[in-house]
Amino acid sequence: MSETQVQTGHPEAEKPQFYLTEDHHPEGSTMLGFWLYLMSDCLIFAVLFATHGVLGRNYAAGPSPADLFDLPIVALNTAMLLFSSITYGFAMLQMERGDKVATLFWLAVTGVFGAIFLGLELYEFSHLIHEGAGPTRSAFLSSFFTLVGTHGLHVTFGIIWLITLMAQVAKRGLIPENRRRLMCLSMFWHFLDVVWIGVFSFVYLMGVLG
Amino acid sequence: MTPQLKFAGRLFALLALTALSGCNLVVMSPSGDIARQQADLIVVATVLMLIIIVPVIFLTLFFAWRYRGSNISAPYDPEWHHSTRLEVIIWSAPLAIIIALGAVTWISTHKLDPYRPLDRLDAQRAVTPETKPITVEVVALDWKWLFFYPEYGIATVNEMAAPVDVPINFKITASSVMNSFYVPALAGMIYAMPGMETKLHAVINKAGEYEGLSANYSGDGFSHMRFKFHGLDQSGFDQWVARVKQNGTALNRDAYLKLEKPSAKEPVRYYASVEDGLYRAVLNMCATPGKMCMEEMMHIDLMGGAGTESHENRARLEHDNRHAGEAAHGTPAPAATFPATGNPARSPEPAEGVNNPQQPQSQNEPQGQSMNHDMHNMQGDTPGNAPGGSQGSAAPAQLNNDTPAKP
Amino acid sequence: MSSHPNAPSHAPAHESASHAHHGHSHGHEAAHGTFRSYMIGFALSVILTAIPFWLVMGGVFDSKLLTAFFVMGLGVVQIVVHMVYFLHMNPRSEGGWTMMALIFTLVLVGITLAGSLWVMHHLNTNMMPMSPEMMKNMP
Amino acid sequence: MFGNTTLTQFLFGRLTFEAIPYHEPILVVTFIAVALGGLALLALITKYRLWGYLWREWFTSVDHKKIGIMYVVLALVMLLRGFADAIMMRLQQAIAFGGNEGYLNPHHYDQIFTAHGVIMIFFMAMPFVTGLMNFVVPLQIGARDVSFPFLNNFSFWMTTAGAIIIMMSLFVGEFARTGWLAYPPLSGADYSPGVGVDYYIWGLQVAGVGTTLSGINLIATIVKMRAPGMTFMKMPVFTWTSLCTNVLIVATFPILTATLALLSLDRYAGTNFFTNDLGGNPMMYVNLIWIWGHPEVYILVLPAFGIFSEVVATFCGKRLFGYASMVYATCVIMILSYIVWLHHFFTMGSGASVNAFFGITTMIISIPTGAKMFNWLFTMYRGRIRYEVPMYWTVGFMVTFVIGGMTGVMLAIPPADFVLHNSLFLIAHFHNVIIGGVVFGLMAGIVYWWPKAFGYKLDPFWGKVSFWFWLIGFYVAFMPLYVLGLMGVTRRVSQFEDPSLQIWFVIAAFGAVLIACGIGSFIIQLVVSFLKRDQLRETTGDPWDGRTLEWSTSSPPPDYNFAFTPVVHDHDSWYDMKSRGYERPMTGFKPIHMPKNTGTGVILAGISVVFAFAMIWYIWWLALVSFIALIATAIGHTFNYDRDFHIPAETVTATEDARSRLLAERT
Repeated sequence: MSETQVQTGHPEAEKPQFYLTEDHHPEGSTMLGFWLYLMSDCLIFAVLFATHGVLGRNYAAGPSPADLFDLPIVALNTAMLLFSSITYGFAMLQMERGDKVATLFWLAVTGVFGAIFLGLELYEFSHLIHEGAGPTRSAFLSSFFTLVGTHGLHVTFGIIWLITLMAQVAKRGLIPENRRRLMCLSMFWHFLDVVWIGVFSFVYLMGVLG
Repeated sequence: MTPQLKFAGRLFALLALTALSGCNLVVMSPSGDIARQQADLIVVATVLMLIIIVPVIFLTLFFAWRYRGSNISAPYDPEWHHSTRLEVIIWSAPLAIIIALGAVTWISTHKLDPYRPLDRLDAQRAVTPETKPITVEVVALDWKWLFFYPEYGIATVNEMAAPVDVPINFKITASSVMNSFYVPALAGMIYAMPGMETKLHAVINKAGEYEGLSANYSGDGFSHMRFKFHGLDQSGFDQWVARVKQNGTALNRDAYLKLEKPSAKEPVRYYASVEDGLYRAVLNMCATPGKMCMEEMMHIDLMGGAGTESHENRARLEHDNRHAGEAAHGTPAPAATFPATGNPARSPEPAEGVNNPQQPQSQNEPQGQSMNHDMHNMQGDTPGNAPGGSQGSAAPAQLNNDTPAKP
Repeated sequence: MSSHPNAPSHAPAHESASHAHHGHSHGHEAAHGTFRSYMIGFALSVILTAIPFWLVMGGVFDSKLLTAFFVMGLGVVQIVVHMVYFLHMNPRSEGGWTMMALIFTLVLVGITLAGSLWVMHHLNTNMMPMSPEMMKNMP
Repeated sequence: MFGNTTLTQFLFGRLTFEAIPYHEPILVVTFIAVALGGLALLALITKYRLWGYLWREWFTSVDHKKIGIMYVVLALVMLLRGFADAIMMRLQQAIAFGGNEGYLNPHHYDQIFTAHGVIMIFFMAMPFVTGLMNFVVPLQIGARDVSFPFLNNFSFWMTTAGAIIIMMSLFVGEFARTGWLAYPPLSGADYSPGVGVDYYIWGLQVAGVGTTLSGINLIATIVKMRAPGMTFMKMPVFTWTSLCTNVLIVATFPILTATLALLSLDRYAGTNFFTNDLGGNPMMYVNLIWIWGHPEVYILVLPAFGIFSEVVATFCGKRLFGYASMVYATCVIMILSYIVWLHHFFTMGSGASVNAFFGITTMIISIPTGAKMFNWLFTMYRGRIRYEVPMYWTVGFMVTFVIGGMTGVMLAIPPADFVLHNSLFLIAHFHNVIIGGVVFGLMAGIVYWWPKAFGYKLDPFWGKVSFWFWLIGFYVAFMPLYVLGLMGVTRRVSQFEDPSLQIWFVIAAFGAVLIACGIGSFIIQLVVSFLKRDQLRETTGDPWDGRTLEWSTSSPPPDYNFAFTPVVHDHDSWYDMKSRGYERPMTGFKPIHMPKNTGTGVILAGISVVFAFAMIWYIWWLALVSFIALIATAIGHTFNYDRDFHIPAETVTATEDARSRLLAERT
C-alpha cells in the first residue's frame, strides 16, 4: 500500500512537528451529525414502507385504498407541504441576509402551512375512522395509519421545534448557534418533504391504482 | 513443534471420541434418508472447513509458543507487516473453501428443499411412479401435536406413525403461535405457523420409535410438546391404523375446539373418524364457528377488498382471543382484576402464552368449560370466563366450508 | 408500451437536467441555495407532483402497470429534485460525507425494501393457504 | 382491597399489589439482597459525602472518559445479573430430568432465558462495547472529546434507564416469556397479556435511543475530530472497527426501534401488523427483527476485533500485519452483514433459492473474517510476544473463535441448519463466538486500557487465573451443548424426559461454575489491584510500550486529553513519535475550550423511566405528564446557550508540570 512508501520516504533524521502549538478547532460536526440522524430516521421510514409494501394489500375482507382514499385532499395536502418547503427556503434566504424579522415571518408562514397539512391529515384520519376504517380494521389500514401517522408525528415535532426556534431567534437574534439550528430544522423539514413524496406516490397513488 | 502437533492431534481424537461414544447422536446417525443426507452434509462441511481451521489453530499455538518473548533465538522483525504473496493466500484460501462450500450449499439446498417431493427412498432406491406416498397433516396446538391421516380418515394426538420406506408428505400448520415440527431421526425441522401451511417431504428407513418435538419456543407448556414417532413396517402400520380406528373417538369441530385449548403433557389420543375438511378449516383459522376462512379473505382481498360496507367481516376475522372480553359483554365484568381496557386477558394472573380458555366459542358452548375436565387446564377459569351467551352449540350447517363463498 | 406516454416523461427529465446545470453554475453559495434555485426546485416539484396525480385521478393510461411505473419513476425524480434544490445535496458538502451517508442509507433502504418484499413474497407464496385457482387469478 | 376501583385503576393502571412477587421466595431473597446491598451502598456514599462528588464529577459529566467508564460499570453490573440467570438455567437443566421438575417452573424459567438474552446482548455487551469505544476512540484520534458531549451523557443515561426498566421487572410484575427477540404472535397482546413484553419493549426502546445517538456521536467524532494528518488509512484499527460498528448501529437500531414500535402498536392500539387477525403477518416481524439482528452481531464483535488488533500489535512489538486488508475486511463485513439476515429463519420455509442465496452470502462473510484471523496470526509471526494478560485473551480468542466460526458456517448451510436450528448446537455456536469473541475481547480491552483509565495496572496473577477459568469454563460449559445439539436437544426447554442427557447438562453446569470462578477472579483482580494500586502504579502513561495516540498522554489522561493537539505522520503514530524522537511540550500552554457538565441527561433519562413505567402499567395520566415533562425539559435545555468554558492556561500548565515531575521521578 501507499503507506509503506510514504513511510520509507521519511528521512529518519529529520524530526517533524508532532503537535500543533496553535489552538486546534476541528470543523463543526453538527450538520453531519444531524444528517446522520436523518439517515437513521430514513431507515425507520424504510421499515414502515416495507411493512406497507408487504401488508398493504391485506384488506382483511374490508375496504381497499380505492374505497377510502380521497385524492383531491391528498393533492391539497401535498400542496401545503410543498408551499411550506419553499417558504422555509425563503426563511433560510432571509437568514443568510441577516434579516431577523423577515426570517421570523417566513418561519411563521411555514408553520401555518405545516399546521394546515396536519389539520387535513387529522380530518382524513377521523373521516376514515368514522367510516369504520380505523387502524385496527385490517393490516393494510394498520400500516397505512402508522406510516402516514409517523410522518404526521414528525411534522408535529417539526412545528414544535419551529416554534421553539422562533422564540430563540426572537430572543437572541440570528446568532451562529441559532443559524445552525435553523439549518438543522431546514434539513429536517425538507427531509419530511422527501418522505412525503414516497408516501403520496407509494401509498396513495399506487394504493388507488390497486 | 512435535509436542504441539501431538497435543492437537490428541485433543482432536479425544473430541471425536467423545462425540462418537456412548451417547445417541441422533442428528448424525438418523434413520430417515433426508436426515441422513443432512448429516452427511454436516460432515462434508466440517471436513472442508477443517482443511483451514486445523492449520490456523495449529499455527496460532505454534506462533504463540515460538515467538514468545523469552525465546531470543526466534527472529524478530518489527517492521515486517506486509507481504503481497501472503495476502493473496490469506484471501484466496478461505475464498476457495467458500466457493466449494457455496456450490455444495446451492445444490444441497435445492435437493433437500423440504417443499420438494422425494425422488429417492435412500441412496439405493429411487421413488418410482408406483410409490404411493402417505400424507400427514400436522397441527401444532398449544402444547400438543395433532396429526391427521386424510387417506385413512383418522387422527391422533401426540403420537405419529408411518410405514417404513414410504414417502411421507407432511402439511404443517399451527393453531395459535409459531412452533417448529422436528423429528431429528427423520428430517430437518420446519416452522408450524397459524394460518399458514409449511410442507415437509421425508421418509423413514428403519423401524423404530423416535422422538418428535417442537423446536420453536411457544409458551408455558413448550417443554413437554413432544410426541413419539413410530416407524413401522407396512403390516405394523396397518395394525396401528386399525388400533386407532378401534380405540378412537370421533374428531368433529366441537371436539377439536376443546382439544385446541391450551394444555400440557397431553396423553396420546386416537380419533377413529375426522370431520370432513377439518384440517382445511384449522389451516384457514375458521374451525371456530362464524369465522371467515383465510382463503376466503385472501380471495376477497385479491379481488380488491369488500368495500366500506363490510363491518361484519371484522369480527369474523379476529382469530386471537383478545376480543373475548367483548364477547362476554353480557356478563358484568369484574373490573377489579381488569384494567382500563376491560380486557380480562391482560390481567397479570394468567400465564403468558396461555391461550385463555375464554375463547370466542365459549359463548356458543355454555357447557364447554365444564366438559373439558379431561384437559389439563393450566390456569383454571378466570372470573371473566363465565359463559355469557346463550346461543347454544353452533349447528354444523353454520360452519364454513373451504370453498370461497364470496366472489 | 405505447408511444405517447413517453412525451410527458421526457420533458421534465430534460428540463430537470438542464436546470440542474443552470442552478449550479449560478449558485454562488451552493450549500444554502439561492432564491432562484429554490424557485426552480419548487416549480419542478409542482410539476412532478401534478403529473402523477393527474395520471391516476384522470385515468390517463389504461394500463395500471404503466401508470404505476410512471408514478414511481416521477416520485424518484422528484426526490432527486428535492435533494438537490432543497437539501442542497452535492458531492462536496461536509467533505462528501453527507453524500456518502446518503448513498449508504439508500443502499440499505433498498436492501430492506427489496429484501423484505422478496423474502415475504416467497414466504407468502409458499405458505399462505391459497388454492391453485386463486394463485392463477392473482393480478 | 380498594374501595373505589375506577379511581384506583385511574391512578395505578393495572398495577396492583399482586404485581409484587412477594410470594416467590427466590425473588424475595434476591430483592432483600439487592435492597440491602443498595442501601449499604447508599449509606456508604452518604457517609463519605460522595453524593456531590458523584453528581458533579460523574453523573453530569460530559467527559467521554468518565462516560466510557460509567458504561463499563453498567455493563459489569448487568453481567452479574445476566450471569446469575445463566447459572439458574444451567442448574435447572442439570436437575430437571425424568419426573423431576427442577426448582423453576416454566413461568420463571421462560422469564430467565428471555432476560438472560436481553440483558447479555443489550445491557452487558452493548454498553461494554460502547464504553470502550467512548473511552478509547477520542484518545486514539487525538481529540479532546466527542463531537456532541452532552448527547454522550444523555445516551449513557438512556442506556442506563433501559437497564433500570429491565431490572424493575424483577421486582414489580414480570419479564417477558417470549425469548429474547419476542416473536409474535406469542409476544402479542393475546398470548402475552401481562406486563412482561411491555417491560421488554420499553426497556429496549429507551436504551435504543441512547444507543442510536451514541452511534451518531461517535461517527461524527471519528469523521470530524481526527488529529491533523490522521487520514483514514492512518487510523488505528480499533478506531476503524469502531467507525464500522457505529455505522452499523446508526443503520440498524432504527430498524429495531420501528419493529418494536409496530409490535407495541399491536399490543397497545390493537393494530394488526403481526397478529393472526385481520391480515396481519407474524413472519414480517421475524423478517424485520433479523434485519436488525444480524448486523447487531457484528456491532458486538467488530470492536472486539479492533481490540485484538491493538493488543496483538502492541504485545508482539510489531506493526499489525496487513493493516489495509484488515480495514477492507472490516468494511466488507459491515456491508455483508446486511444481506444475510434470512439465515436466522431458513426453517420458516422460504424457497430453496432464497435460502441458498442467504446461505451463501453468510458464508462469504467468513472470507474477510478468515483474512483477519490470518492477519493476527502473521502479526505474531516474527514478533516478540510479551505474555501480559491481554495477550492471553487474544490467543485464547484465536483458538476458540475459529471453532465458533466453523460451526457458524455449518449453520449457514440451509439443509444442515434444518437439523441444527434452535438446537443446543446453535446455542453453543453463538456462545462460542460471543464469549470466545466478544467477551474475550472486552476482557482483553479492559485489562489493556485499565492503566490508561486509572493510572495503575491490573494485577496480572488474578488476571491469568480469571483467563484460565474463563477459557476452560467456556469449553466445559459449551462443548457438551454441541454434543447435545447433535443429540437433537433444542433450546429453551425447562424439563427433559431422557435421563441419558443429564450427564451432559451436569458437565455444562460445572462449566458454568468454572466461568463463575472466572468472573469471581476478575472481581478479585479488580479489588486486589485497587488495594495494591501504589505498587501497580504506572506513571509513564505508556505501560505497554503502546503504538497509538492514547498512550502519548498521561494515565489517567487530563480532562482535556492533550495539551496540544497531536499531528500524525504515520499510522501507529505514537510508535512513530517515539521512534523519531518526540519531545513532550513543556511550555506555551493555552487555555483550552471545553464543554460544561450538565444534569439534563440524567433528568431526561429519569423522566423516561417514569414514562416507560407508566406505559407498562397503563397509568395513562402519568404517561402523559411525564411525556410532557420530557418534551418541556428537552426544549428548556435548548434555551441554555451557556454550554462551554475555558480551562485556564495556568491550570493546564500546572497539570502538565505535575506530569513532568512524575516522568522525571521515573528516570
